[in-house]
Amino acid sequence: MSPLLSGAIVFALGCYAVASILVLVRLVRGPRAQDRVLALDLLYLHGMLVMLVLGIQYGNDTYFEAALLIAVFGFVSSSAMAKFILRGEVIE
Amino acid sequence: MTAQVPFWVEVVVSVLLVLSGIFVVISAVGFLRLQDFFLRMHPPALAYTFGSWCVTLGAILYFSMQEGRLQLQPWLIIIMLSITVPVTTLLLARAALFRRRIAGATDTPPPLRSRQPPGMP
Amino acid sequence: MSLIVLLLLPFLGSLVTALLPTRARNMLASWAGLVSAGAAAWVISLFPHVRDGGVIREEISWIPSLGLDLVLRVDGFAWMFAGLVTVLGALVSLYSRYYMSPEDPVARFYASFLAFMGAMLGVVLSGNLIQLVLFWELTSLFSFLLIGYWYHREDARRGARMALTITGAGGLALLGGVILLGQIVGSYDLETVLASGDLIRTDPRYPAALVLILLGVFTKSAQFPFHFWLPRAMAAPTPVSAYLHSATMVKAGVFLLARLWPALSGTDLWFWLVGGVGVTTLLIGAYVAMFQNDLKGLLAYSTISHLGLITLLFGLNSPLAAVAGVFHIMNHATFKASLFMAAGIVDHETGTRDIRRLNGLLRAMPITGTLALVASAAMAGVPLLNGFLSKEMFFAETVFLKSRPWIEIGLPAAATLAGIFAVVYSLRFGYDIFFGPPSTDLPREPEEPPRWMRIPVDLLVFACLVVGIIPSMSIGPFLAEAARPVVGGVLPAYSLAVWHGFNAPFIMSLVAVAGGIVGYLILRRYQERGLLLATPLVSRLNSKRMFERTLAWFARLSNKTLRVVGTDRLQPQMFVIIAVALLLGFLASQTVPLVWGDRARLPTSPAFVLLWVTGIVCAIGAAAQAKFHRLVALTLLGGVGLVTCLTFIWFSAPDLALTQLAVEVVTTILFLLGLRWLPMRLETALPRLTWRDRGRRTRDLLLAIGTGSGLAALSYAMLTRPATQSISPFFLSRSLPEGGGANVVNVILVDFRAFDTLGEISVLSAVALTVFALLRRFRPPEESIGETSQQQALHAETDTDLVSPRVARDAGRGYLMVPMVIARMLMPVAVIVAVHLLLRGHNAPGGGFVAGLAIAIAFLIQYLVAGTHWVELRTKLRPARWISLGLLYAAATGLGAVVIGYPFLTTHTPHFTLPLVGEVHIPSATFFDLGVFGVVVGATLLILTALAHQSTRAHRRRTSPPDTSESRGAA
Amino acid sequence: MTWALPHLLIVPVILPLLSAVIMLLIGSERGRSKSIVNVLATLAGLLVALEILRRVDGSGGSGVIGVYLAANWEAPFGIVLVADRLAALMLVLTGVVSLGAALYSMAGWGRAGVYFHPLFQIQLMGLNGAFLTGDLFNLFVFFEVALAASYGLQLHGSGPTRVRSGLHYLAINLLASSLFLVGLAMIYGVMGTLSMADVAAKLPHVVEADRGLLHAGVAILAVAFLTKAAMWPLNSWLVPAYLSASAPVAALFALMTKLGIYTLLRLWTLLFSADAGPSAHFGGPLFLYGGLATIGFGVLGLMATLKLGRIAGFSIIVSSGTLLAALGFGAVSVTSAALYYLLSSTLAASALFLLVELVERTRNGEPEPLREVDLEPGEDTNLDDDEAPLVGRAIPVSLALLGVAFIACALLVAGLPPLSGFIAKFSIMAAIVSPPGYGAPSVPTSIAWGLFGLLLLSGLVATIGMSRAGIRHFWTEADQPPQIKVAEAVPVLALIIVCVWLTAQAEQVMRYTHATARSLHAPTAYIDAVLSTRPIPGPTRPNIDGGGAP
Amino acid sequence: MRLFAKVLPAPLLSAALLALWLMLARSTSIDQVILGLILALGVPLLTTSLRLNNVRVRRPLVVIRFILMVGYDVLRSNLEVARGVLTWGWRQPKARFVLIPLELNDPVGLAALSMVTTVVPGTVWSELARDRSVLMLHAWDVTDETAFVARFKARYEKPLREIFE
Amino acid sequence: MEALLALVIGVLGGAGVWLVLRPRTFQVILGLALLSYAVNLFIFSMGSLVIDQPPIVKPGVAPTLDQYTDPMPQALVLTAIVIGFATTALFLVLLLASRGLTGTDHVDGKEPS
Ligand code: NA
Ligand code: NA
Repeated sequence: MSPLLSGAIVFALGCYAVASILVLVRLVRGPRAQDRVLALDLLYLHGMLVMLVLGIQYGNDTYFEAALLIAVFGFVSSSAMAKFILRGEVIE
Repeated sequence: MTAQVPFWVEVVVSVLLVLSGIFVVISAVGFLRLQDFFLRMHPPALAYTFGSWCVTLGAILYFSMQEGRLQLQPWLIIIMLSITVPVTTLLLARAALFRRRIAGATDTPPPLRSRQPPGMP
Repeated sequence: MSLIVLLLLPFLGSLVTALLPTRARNMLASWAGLVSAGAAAWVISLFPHVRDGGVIREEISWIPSLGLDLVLRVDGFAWMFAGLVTVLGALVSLYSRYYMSPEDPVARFYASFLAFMGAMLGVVLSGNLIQLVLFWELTSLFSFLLIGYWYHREDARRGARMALTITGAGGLALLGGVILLGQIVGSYDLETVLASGDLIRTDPRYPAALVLILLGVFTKSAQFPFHFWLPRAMAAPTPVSAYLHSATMVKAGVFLLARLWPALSGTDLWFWLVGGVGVTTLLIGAYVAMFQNDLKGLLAYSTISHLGLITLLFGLNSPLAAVAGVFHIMNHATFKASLFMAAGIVDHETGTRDIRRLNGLLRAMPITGTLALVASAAMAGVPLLNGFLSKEMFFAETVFLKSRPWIEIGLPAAATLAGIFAVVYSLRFGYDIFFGPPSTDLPREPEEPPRWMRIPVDLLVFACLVVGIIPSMSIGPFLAEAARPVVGGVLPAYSLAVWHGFNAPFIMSLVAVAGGIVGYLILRRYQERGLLLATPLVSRLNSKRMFERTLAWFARLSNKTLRVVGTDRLQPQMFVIIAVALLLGFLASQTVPLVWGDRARLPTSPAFVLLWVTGIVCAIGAAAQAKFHRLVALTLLGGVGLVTCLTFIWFSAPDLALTQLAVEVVTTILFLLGLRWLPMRLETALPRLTWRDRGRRTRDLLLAIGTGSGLAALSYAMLTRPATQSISPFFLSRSLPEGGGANVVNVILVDFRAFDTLGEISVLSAVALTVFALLRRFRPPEESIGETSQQQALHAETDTDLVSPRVARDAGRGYLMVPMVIARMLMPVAVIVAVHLLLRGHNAPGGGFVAGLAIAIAFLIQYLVAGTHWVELRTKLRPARWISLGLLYAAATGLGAVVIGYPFLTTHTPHFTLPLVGEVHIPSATFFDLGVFGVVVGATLLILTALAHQSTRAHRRRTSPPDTSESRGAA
Repeated sequence: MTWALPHLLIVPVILPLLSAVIMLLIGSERGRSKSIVNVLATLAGLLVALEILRRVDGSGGSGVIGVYLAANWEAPFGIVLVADRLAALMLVLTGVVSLGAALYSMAGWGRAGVYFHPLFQIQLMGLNGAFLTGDLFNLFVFFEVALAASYGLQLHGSGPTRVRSGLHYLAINLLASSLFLVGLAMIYGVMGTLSMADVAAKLPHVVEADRGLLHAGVAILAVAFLTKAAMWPLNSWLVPAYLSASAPVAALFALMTKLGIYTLLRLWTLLFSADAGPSAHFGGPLFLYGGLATIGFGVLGLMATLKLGRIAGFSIIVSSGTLLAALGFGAVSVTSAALYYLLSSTLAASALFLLVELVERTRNGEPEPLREVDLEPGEDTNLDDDEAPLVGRAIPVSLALLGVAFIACALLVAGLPPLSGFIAKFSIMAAIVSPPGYGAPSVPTSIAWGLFGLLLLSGLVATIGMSRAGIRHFWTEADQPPQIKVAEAVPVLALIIVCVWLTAQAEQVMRYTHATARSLHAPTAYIDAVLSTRPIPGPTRPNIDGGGAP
Repeated sequence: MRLFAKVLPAPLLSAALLALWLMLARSTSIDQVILGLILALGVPLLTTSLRLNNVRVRRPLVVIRFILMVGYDVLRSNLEVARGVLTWGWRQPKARFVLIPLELNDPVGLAALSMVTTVVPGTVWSELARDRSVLMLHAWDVTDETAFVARFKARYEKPLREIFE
Repeated sequence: MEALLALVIGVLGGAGVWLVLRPRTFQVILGLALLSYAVNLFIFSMGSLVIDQPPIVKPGVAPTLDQYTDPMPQALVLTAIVIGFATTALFLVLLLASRGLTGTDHVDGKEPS
């Protein structure tokens, strides 16, 4: 792997981490529950991106399983939270 | 099995990764600094779309070249993401509207009415 | 086998009695009498064998390794005691027949009585000290039942309990002492112990052993300061008193004193302890007895006094005194039993035992009166009666004792004083109730008792006379045989003559009688003036009351202490557990100084650091928000979970990452389902922090920081130390060739350590079943029973899109329409993904757990968007069935190996050749994983849907107004 | 070593699991058939346990150690089940107690909530598995199995009291489980293995720098076990949890503290025997002092309460303390006596828990006294009071039977003669004061005397407590005889009869416990048996090499 | 034909699932294809009650064109919103709620529309009237509301109606 | 990296302990959850930190701990995660039941006096 690609990988990972910190600020600050839920959803997305990039970095496709799992099921917790905010009840 | 990837591929993948990183940071910046919740709902889409598409594309390219045949599995990720993401955003937007209305916020439009009286065909 | 049968006879009799009709008193009394008389005859017939120091010994092996075998041993002394126990038992059986009321269901009485007799026989026949303790405690137990026979009476209950407590405690002390004795001697066998007197007395453990044994003796024989239970035990029916408190139970103490006399006596400690306690008891008992107004109370204190006398005799370290002690044991049993029976007759005939109310009874019951007078004279030590003889021997011993001067003077003086007291209380018993003008206000008109009721008294008083008049002809040989073993086989010279000349003891007797009469007259004078009605000097010192108080005080103190050293609150318990773990962990880690290892560190990745900054902030935020902002805390917890998951994947643990992710999702839904039923906590509704709260928080914070630091230090030490040894290379090398899978983690789970996994799915099942069971009885908090505030806010709007799937017929309307389309689109996809994870698990990340969770999540999404009603209308999930089939499947896979002769859960990888496909390997571990999958699906769904059902249940419970708009809209 | 039935060792684990599954499949109704299945499965379990015991004891002497390689992987790599005398003894004890509880629950006890019987069987599975396993993590798993089922059983029937104490019970056990995992992880980290025998074999050769870490791990692990074994001050949870549980469950729970004791006994004798080099007898003083403190705590509890259920709970604490202290001596004679004591006290506590329910039924509707402690009596009642007639009361047969059973339990719990409780206490006391060189402990005499005294004291206090409670429950105005079903009376009596048997056969039992103790304190045979057992060659494992640690 | 409908109730779905399986398996070997076929046939049958039924997709050409168009829109809007975020200090977009009257009534079509609005930055699906007659969007930058509505309907609603109705 | 992970374990454990000692049931359950994260990471950390060497055996790679991370702690953590999930669920339901039956969310089922 060329230094270019490894540099790009480090850059991308760094970006995701920085973005996560920014999102974390929102997660902690709120102000409302919907902000926090959205922030959590974004964190999950960042996590998924990290996994994908790691997959490229190590040329190992096992990382994709986890990323896929986030893509398919990651929305469930934030959706449930959103529904909870909206209805006060997750399963009616 | 793992062949050396041509340099041009690495360049393309690198560009995609950098772009993804930049867009993700922009989306996070927007999400953090915008004032209103509905405004804040827009920037995350950058990460959901461009941010993840770039990486996925990079991965497809990289692995396909590496293994010498089309590797579409990463593609599944963006398909699944596009299918599932609306659920959260839709519910969140609805919840935000609801809570604002309950709180009596003035900048929030009133609930939508059906055109026909409810229940009529 | 004769002795064992003799010993068992009363117990068997007791058993039979318990089975007899409860009110058949003639049958019961005859049976008890027959048993005890039979036993008595048996015992008496053994006399030839014990004559001239003969010993009968029988052994039954029981626990030889502990030195505890059943040894029945009859020598002269034991024979004498066994005779007392059985003969008096027979007499009391007869007496009880008439004493107990016809309405009394006496089966219980006779059963306890016979059992007690058996226990007492066991004590006296024991040839093994532990066995002796065993029967000793049994006498405590059965006496408890006898004293508490009339348990409807408060005094009986308390008296019984006190007796049990004191004598039981003494028995435990005795056990301790006997064990020590056994350790000193190397055996518990009585003969060995008796032969090892010198060894024992020189052993450093002798004082401890002696004190413990004496505690047993003194409590049982009601010696000061443990005497107080005896008067209290007078709440027992009088036959019981006549038996227990004259001849048997209380005599067990002095029996032991005599029994161990050769082994333990002869030291100063013995003299001071036994003699001191004896003389104190002698005086106090006699003194208090003088002032008793209750007939039985008087007899009780006089018994205490006489027991003190016997104890004193054994304490004098003189063989002659010991012989006198043995003699007085016999004499006291005779006259005291008859006195108790007489008192019982009086009570029975008059309805009262109050000496002050009873007067001139001799006229109404001349024969009983005469008998009682003779017996009380024996008690007072009047010549020509048996009591005189032993008392004379006692006086002689006090006089001839060689000791310090003050003792040589003091002891005879004390003895004489006690003699005076004895005369006084004997006069109170005899003269006070039988002479003077007859009482007129008695509850019943007195008359002579039934003839058979009096017979036991007749016999006993006759014995007093015979022994008193012709001692050497009547009791002489028996006394000799009884006393011989006590003094170690060689009897001292003594003479049983009535008249020994005008010597010091006789003068003391005269002084006692004269002084007693004078004392009695003075006391009578005072009492007629209404003075000295209660015991002077010591009436304030009510030891039985003190006992009760002490017990209550102890109970209260224990309760208070318990509240300090224990708690029923959770927080201190958690604190203590963590603190102890921290402390012990710290101490143990200091065995050698904790140092960091020198393994090459991984270079730090900035991105990873930043990710964990996120994680740490989330964790601390969650900790801070958990009290008032639960949803916020939950969101933050989700952040921690995500970062944990990323850590797993970062450090080469894809399986963990997958499982953690799936668990995160399910846990979040679970928490949200729970939050529905947790009413809001309002931050303002709480009082301000007190200093105590602050202190507690500081303390908790310190512990938290300490624990965190400890964990961090330990993990850092572990992370940096070079790995020296591990079994893991085995797994890596065998996984593929022998386990049939490339994913080592999965092969460990389903093959190498499949047994763990089987246990784990059992845990999951058990928890799911528990949750389900608990929720069946769930009662939501008042505040949460109604609709949520969000739902209530909607009632004004009829045209809202926020329809509840609970009431909507078509869930695909309103705001959930799009989510539902997506959810339903996802369903088959989820199934495919799950199958993929399951099948690939053996070779790549995945496996039954995560696959099961994926399916469960897919179902949960359906519940989420469409509501319980809609989903369950369309599918029958039956999670419990999933669980049971999953377990069955996993177990059956394991048993499959057993069928073909391999250990449980051995995996096989059959190879098939299929057309088109070619060779196929299917490790049986995959089937096991399928079982895991089933359990995970079932358990997850059972837990979450059971919780979700609470909503529908709550709504069903209250009659909700029908949603008219919706019903129209769906038409 | 010949095992006619090669799979016998797995049966105590699999049989309950399959029975649970069958009961789950039977469905939610048909409580009767489920309780019959429950009893039959438990009975079968007992028979199997007895058979294992018979085989393990073998021809006497050194005994036979049965080793079963679950999944056919040899130690230290796979999980082995090991049946030595101790494990067999615990299996039999579990079988007896659980059979009692199962019989008792036939009287409709399963109806108070759902899934009683399956959870009961899963609890048995957990207990049996924990007694049999030779692997540390597997031990954790079976602890969790037993605990998971115990949560359900403890909460069986629900209600505020159960839920409140259940919450505490759960929270504390979750915490303890966390400690368990931390300790376990450290042991694995240092030793690189989880097989107990392998750990024991490698322990003397641990790198010196790692010994501190290992000890820290073991200490943390010990806290988890000590919490479960109810050592003071980690035991406040016990009485409320057991008190609130339904009778058969409480009876079964009498085994749960013994599981903690068993684990300590097993691990400490195995790992920290005299051969363990610098780690020999590690932690012994902790058990000694902790045990003494625990007995003291139990004594306080016995003294402070009138409530029979609490008495039963505190008697369990006393027995835990006694066992812990005995464990601390680390001597064959003491351990042997302690094992006998363990049998007797567990059976007694179970019988008592079963009995408590029946006895308290006689006081139906009567309010509890305001104060827990008994107060002093009023002014001396005149002995000659005419109001209370001098005529005894007839005791109904059922009450009389309960009374006899109660007395037996009281004797057992207090260690009074003539039942096994006495023998047990006597043998412990005799062992701890036995002169040095007589198989004697190397414990300071003051401690031995302290234990000696505490044992006597605890007996006294138990006598006081039991008599107080007995008087309160039996010597009282019984309006009507208690309604007792045969299914409830039989197990109580049966457990007592087992104690009577223990008394009569004490020599035989003690021969067994002595052999057990001797092999526990010389663990080489155990280690060798585990590490030398080879798997059965099969298609995937054609050639089994010499094995052993890499 | 009825048998065909029974065995293969949702051919489109089955095809998609087969594709999904092969992508997940990263293999087109014969055994994976067979397994994929079994699953693709079996899973729709298994999940009948909980999956979408009666989805009909017409005019595949429109579908492809629509996807490409959306893709283009996504890229364009990404840049637009990114610029908006970065230049927030100087120029703030005119964000507002927009009401869009809808003719599209098919649930799947509406779901597709919601996906489009989500993936295209600058539009947030906020509320749909209960009778699906009006949709409220939150739009990132709208200067001319009528034009925005017209463009939205033309670009997204119309093709979707063609595909799903 | 090692120091970071140790720090993380410490912080999670500390936060968990803090919460576990709090009086409200919800705090306790969150505490137990945090504690189980900490414990899982702790177990995980016994196997040393290795990047890109998941224990999935590849042909031609020596099956040693130099080439693969230690699979054993992972297997243990996996079991611990599942058991942790189950017990968390139980605790949650129990705290709900307690809240319903006692009317308070205090861990002792009654407000402190
Ligand atoms: Na008088
Ligand atoms: Na959008």
